Amino acid sequence: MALINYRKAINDALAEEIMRDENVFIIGEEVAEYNGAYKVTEGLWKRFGDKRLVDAPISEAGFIGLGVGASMLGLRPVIELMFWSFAFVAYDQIVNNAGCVRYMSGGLINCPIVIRGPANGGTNVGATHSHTPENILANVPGVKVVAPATAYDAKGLMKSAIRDNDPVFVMENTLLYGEQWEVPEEEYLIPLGSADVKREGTDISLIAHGRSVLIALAAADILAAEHNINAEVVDLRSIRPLDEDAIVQSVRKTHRAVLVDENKPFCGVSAQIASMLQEKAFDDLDAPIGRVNTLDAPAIYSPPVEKLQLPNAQRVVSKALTVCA
Amino acid sequence: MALINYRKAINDALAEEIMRDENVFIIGEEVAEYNGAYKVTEGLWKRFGDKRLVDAPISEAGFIGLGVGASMLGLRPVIELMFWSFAFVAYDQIVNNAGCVRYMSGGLINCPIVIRGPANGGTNVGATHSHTPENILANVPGVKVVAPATAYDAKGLMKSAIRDNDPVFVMENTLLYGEQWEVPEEEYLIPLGSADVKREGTDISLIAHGRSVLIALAAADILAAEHNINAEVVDLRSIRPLDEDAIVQSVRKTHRAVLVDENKPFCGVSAQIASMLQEKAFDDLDAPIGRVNTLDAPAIYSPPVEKLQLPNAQRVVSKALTVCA
Amino acid sequence: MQSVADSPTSAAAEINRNLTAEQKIAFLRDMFRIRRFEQVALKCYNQGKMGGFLHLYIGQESVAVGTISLLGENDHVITAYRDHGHALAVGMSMNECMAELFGKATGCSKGKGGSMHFFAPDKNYWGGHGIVAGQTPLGLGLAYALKYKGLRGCCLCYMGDGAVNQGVFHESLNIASLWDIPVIYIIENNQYSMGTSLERSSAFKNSLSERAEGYNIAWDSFNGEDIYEIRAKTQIAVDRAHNESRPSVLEIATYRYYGHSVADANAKKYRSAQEIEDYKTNHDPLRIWQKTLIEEGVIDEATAHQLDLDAKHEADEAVKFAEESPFPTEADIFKDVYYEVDNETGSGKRGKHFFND
Amino acid sequence: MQSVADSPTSAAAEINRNLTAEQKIAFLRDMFRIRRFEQVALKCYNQGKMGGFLHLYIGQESVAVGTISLLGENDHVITAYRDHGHALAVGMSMNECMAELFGKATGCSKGKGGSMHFFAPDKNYWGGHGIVAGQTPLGLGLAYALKYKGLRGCCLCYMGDGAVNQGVFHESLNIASLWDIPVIYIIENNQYSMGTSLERSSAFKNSLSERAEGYNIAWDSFNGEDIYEIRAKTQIAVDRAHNESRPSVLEIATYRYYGHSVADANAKKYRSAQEIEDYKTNHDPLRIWQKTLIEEGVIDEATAHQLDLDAKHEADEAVKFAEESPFPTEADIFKDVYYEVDNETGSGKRGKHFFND
Ligand SMILES: Cc1ncc(C[n+]2csc(CCOP(=O)(O)OP(=O)(O)O)c2C)c(N)n1
Ligand SMILES: Cc1ncc(C[n+]2csc(CCOP(=O)(O)OP(=O)(O)O)c2C)c(N)n1
Ligand SMILES: [Mg+2]
Ligand SMILES: [Mg+2]
Repeated sequence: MALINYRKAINDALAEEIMRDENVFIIGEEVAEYNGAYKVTEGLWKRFGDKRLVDAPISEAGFIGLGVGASMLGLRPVIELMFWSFAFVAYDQIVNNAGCVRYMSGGLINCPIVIRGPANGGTNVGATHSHTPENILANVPGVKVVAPATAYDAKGLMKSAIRDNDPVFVMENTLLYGEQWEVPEEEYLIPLGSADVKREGTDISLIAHGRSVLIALAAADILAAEHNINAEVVDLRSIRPLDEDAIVQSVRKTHRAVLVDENKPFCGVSAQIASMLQEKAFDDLDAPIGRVNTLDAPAIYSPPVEKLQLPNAQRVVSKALTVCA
Repeated sequence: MALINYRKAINDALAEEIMRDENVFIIGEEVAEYNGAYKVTEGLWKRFGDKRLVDAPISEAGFIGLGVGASMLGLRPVIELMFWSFAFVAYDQIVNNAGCVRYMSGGLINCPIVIRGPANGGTNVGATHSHTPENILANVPGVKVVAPATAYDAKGLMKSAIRDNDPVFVMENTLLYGEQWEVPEEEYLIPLGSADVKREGTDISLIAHGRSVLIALAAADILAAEHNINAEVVDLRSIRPLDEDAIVQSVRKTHRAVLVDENKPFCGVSAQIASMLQEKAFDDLDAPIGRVNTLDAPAIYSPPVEKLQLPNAQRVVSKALTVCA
Repeated sequence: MQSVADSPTSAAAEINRNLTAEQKIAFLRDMFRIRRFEQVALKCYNQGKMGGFLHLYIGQESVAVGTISLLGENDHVITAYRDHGHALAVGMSMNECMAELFGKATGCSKGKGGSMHFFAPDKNYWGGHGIVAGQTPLGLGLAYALKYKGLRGCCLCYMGDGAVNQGVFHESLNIASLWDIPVIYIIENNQYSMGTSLERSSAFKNSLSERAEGYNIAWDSFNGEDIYEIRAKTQIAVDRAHNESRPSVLEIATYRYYGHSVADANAKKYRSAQEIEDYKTNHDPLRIWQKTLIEEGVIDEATAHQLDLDAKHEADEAVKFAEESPFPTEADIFKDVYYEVDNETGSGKRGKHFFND
Repeated sequence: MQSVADSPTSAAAEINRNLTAEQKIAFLRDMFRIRRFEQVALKCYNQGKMGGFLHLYIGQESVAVGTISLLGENDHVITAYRDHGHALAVGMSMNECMAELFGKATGCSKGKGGSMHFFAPDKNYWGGHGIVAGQTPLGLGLAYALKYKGLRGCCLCYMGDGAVNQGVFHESLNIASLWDIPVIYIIENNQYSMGTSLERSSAFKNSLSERAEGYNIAWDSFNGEDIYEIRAKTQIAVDRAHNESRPSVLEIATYRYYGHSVADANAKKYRSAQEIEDYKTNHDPLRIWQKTLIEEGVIDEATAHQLDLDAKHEADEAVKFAEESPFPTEADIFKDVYYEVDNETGSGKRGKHFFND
C-alpha cells in the first residue's frame, strides 16, 4: 500500500467521486484556481474545470444555501469551508435548511450535501478560527457528522459522505493534512456509523475522534511502556450516526474509560459518550469515566500556550492513571 | 406577595433596570411600537420612548453585532430575539464577537450585553422555530446562559443579567409567559450560578431547567402520590455558570437522578450534567442516571404529536421508576 | 395608491394577448380558491383546530397566480412562510394543504411542516420556509441546478419587503449576478413586516428593488393588483432568465388584509382602518380581475359567482377531508429525518441515528 | 491605474492647506513605521518566532495613516485582521504590537489575540477582527453608542473588497442609514481577496461603494496612494458624520505588495509580477508622499532617510522587547474570559465558570 497524506487522500476521494457522478461538484473559497487554501483541492480545477470546481465569494451563508437548494434538485454539492469556524456565519442555512428540509417536507425532499473543511485548534489562529463544532452540529437530528483521524479513514469516509443521501459534515484537521498513512490503491468505502478499534487493549478504553485519536494512541504507548497499562483505543470516526455498540463493547471489556476530545468541555462530544456509557455500562464501570478536553477558554493565540490548552498525551496519561488508580 | 406572570416579571425587570441605568436600552424586532411579539416589552416604549426601546429591521446579525459594539463602549444593550431560534442567522456575532472579544483583547474590552427571548418547543411552530440552543451556547467559554422556570426567577435573573459585565443569554419560554407565580414587591436579584431546590426529597433527584422544572415537579407529585417515591427537584436556573455543588449535593443525598431537559439529546445540557455526575458522584450513585429529552427528531408541527415529542411528566415518571427499580 | 388596472399596455403585452378565455377564467378561479381556502382555514384556526402560525395571503392572490401562470416545465417556485397562495397556484390540492394545517398524516408534509411549510416538489414547488429570507439562497441553488443541468428554466423566489434586510439575500444577489444564475427574486411588498412599516424597516431611495442595481442586476417595481400587469412585467424577467441566464429582482406592490398572522393581535393598530378599506374597495385583485373579465365579455357575473361558490365548496370539503384524516403516530416522529434510515439502506442501518435511549 | 498624486484639488482642500510641516512629516514617519514594523515582523515570522497568520499591510499604509489623521477625541476605529497599520497609526507602540505577534504576555492583547487581534480601547481602537466583515456591525455599534451618549464623533470601520459580500455588512448598511448612525465604512480595495480578483468575487456596475446607493447612503470611490486625496475625500465623510449623523461608504483603491498572508504560497500566481512592480514603482504611497514633501520643501532626502532608519531601529528594538518578554502561563489561559471572574466579584465567584474537571 502506498503511503499518502491526509490531504491527498481527501483529494483522491473528491476526484474519484467527481469522475463517478456528474452531479458532484465542489464550491468554496479559493478551491479552484488557487487550489484550496490548504491545498486539499489541488489540481482538481485543472483536471475537471469550471463546472466542477467553483470559486465562491466570501459568502458562506449564500453558497451553502445555494448548495442546499441545488441538492434538493438532485445535485451533490461538496462545499468546502476554509475553516469550519466560518460555519457560524452560515449556521441557519446549515441547521435549518440542510438539517430540517427533509423533515419539514414530510420526506419529499432530500439534501445530499457534503460540507467539509478543517475544524481544529493548534495552529495559533486564535479564538474565532479554532472552533470544533462537531458536538453542536451532531446535536441536530437530520444531519450526519464524521471526523476522520487518518488518511485511510478520511478517504473512505469522504466517499461515503458524498454518496450518502443525507447532509454529511466532514471535520478535517489542518494539523493532519500533511501526515501520512497507508492507503490502498483499490477503491474502498468506510461506512458512516462504524467506529474503529485503532489499538486493542484490555485495561482501559481511550475513546476519541479526529486528531485526538492520535493523542490517545500516543498516550496508550506511554501507558504501556511506563505504566504497564494496556489501553484500547477506539476511534469513533463517525459522531452521528454513532457506533455505540463498539464503544460499549470496549468498555465492557476494559471496565474503564477516558474520553479524549478537542471540544470545549461543556456539552462536548465526550459529555454525550460519558452520559451514554454511565447508562449502558453502569455495572461494567470500575471507575468514573474521565474526560480530556481542550482547556475551557477561547483558543489562546500564544503558540506555546495553545499547545498546553489542547488535549495532549500527557494529560491523557494522567487522567488514565487516575481512572486506573 | 403579588401573583404576577412570567411575562410581567420580565417586563418589570426591564423597566426597573432601564430606570436604574441610563445605559440600558432594548433593541429587537417589534419591541417598541408593537409592544413585543409576545408582549414582553408591553408599555415600555410608551413609558421610556424611542431611545430606550428600539424597533429593529429583520437583521439579527446586524443588530446583535451593533449591540456588541455599543456594549464595548459602555452601553448595556438588551437584545430581544423574537425566538432564540433566530440566533442562528446571527451565530457568528454571538459566539465570536460577544463570546470572544474580551479574551482576544486580553481583557481590555467588556461586553455587557444581554440577549433574551423564548427558546422552546410546544407551540407547533415547526422545526426551524423550536430550537433550544442553551446547550450549544453554554459550550462557549466567555458567555453565560440562564433559563428561568418561574416568574420569580425570571425577574431576579434578568436583573442580574443586565447588571453583569459579561454577555448573558436569557432563555425564556413562550409557554410560561402567561403563567403566574408569587413575586415580591421589593427589589431582589437572583445571582447567576445558583441552582434552586424547588422541592426537597430523599429518594431521587430530578434535575432540570426552564419549563422542564415544572414537568419535573409534576412528575414528583405523581411519584409521591402513586409510587411512594419522594423526589427532590433541582432547578439549575443558570446553565453557565453552573451550580455543580447543588447538583452533586442533591445526588449525594438521593443516590439517584433523572435529568429532564428540552434539548435534543445528543450533547444536550443533561449530557453534560450526567457526565459530570458520573465523575463526581460515582460512588454515590445507586443506579445509572436517566435522561428525559425531547424525542430526537426535528420539531414536528402536528399539535397532538408535538406534545408527545417534548418531555412530559409521564416520561419522567417512567424513567424515574426505571432508575429506582 | 393609484389603480393601474386599466393600464392598456400590459393587457396588450404579447404574453397577455394570446390568453384564451379559459386561461383567464382559470386565474380568477385560482384566486377564489386561495381566498376561500384561507377564509375557511381561518375559521378552523379560530375554532382551535390547528396550532402554530397562520399567515394569510388574502389580498395578495394576484401575485402568486399571475407570476406562476407564466411558468413552464423547468421553472421552479420557492417562497417564505406566507405560502398557501403559491401552493394552490402551482396546483396543489386543497385537501393536502388543509390536512397539513390540521397536522394530519395526509397533509402535503405529513403534518410535519404546518402552515409555513407546504411542499410539492413534483409541481416544482419547494416550499414554504419559516426563517425570513432563509429561502433566498435555496432559490438561487435551484436555479443553479437548472443551469448546471443545462435546462432552460428559472426559479421564482418570493420574499417579503421585510426580508430584504437579511444579509443572506444580499449574498445571494451577488452570487446570482456574478455567476449568471436564472433566479428571479420577487419581493411581495405588502408594506409591512409584522407591525413595522416599510419606511421604518428599510432605507432606500426610490424602491427596495433598486438595491439590485449595486449588483448590476436588472430590476423592476410595479403594482400587483392587476394580473395583466404582473404577467407582462414578470415575463420580461422570465425571458431574461431563459434567454440570458440572468437574474432579476421584481418588487410587486401588494397588500395583506389580515394581520401578519392570525396571532397578530395588533393587526389594526399599526395601520388605519381606512387604509385597509381602501385596498379592499379599490385595489382588490379579485374584484379587479373579475371586472376586467366581465368588461372583456369573457365571463358574466353569475359564472364568476359560481367559481367563488365552487371554491368555497372545495374548501369545505377539504376541511372534511382533513378532519377525517388521522394524525401522525408517535413512531412517525422518527420518519423523514434521514433518507438512509427511511429507505433502510446499509448506511441507514449502521450506527445509532437517534439518541432517545 | 493612473496616479493622482499631484491632483492639485485635494492638496488645496482646507483640511490639507492648514497642515503644519510637522504634521506632514509625521505622516511620513507613521508610514515608515508601519512598513518597517511589518518587514521586521515578516523576518521574525520566517524565523519561526510566531505562529498563525501574518497579514501584511505593506502598500496600503497611506489609507490608515491618511484617514486616521483626521480623527479627534470622540472618533473611533475598528478594522479586520490586516490590522497592524491601523494599530500603529492610532498610536500603539511597536513594543506591544511586536510582543503580541510573539505571543507574549506583554503584547497588547497579552498574547491572546495574535496578529489579527490588536486592540487599544484607550486609543479608541477596537481591533483587529478575524472573521471577514464580522467587525462591520461592531463599528456600527460603536457609532451608535456615540450617538446614544450625545457625543459628536464617528467610527471608521475598515474592511476589504472581499468583505462586501458578507451579508452582515448589508444589514449594517441598512441600519446605519435607517437610524442615522455616524459610521464610515472604508473599503480598502486592494483588488484581491486572497487569490480572487475583485471581478471574480463581486458583481457591480462601476464600483463596490455604489452598493451604498440602494440604502440611500452617500459614497465615494477614490485613489488611496496620496495622503492629500485621502484626507480631502475622507474629511467630507467625517463632516457628514459629525454634522448630520449620516453614514458614508468610501472605497479607497490601494494595493498590497505581499501575499494575502505570509502563508499565501500563491502570492505570485494570481497576479503578474509586472502588476506588483508597477505599484511599487509608480504608486507606492511612501515614495509619493516623500516626493511631495521634498517638492514642497518640507523635508529633504536625508531627513526622510533618517525617519526610515529610526523606524527600522524602533522595530528592531521592539523585537528585542518581544523576545525578552515572558509568555503567558498556563494559568493565564483562564484569565480574561469573564470580567466577573477576573474581578472576583460576587457574580464571578458563584457557580462553576470553567468545566475542566
Ligand atoms: C430570521 C427571522 N427573524 C424573524 C422572524 C420572525 N418574522 C416572521 S415573519 C416576519 C415579518 C416579515 O415581513 P415581510 O418580509 O415583509 O413578509 P410578510 O410577512 O409581509 O409577507 C418576522 C419578523 C423570522 N421568521 N426569521
Ligand atoms: C467568514 C469568513 N470567511 C472566510 C475567511 C477567510 N479569509 C480571511 S481573509 C479572506 C480574504 C478577504 O479579502 P478582502 O476582504 O479583500 O481583504 P484583504 O485580505 O484584501 O485585506 C478570507 C477569505 C474569514 N476569515 N472569515
Ligand atoms: Mg411584508
Ligand atoms: Mg482585498
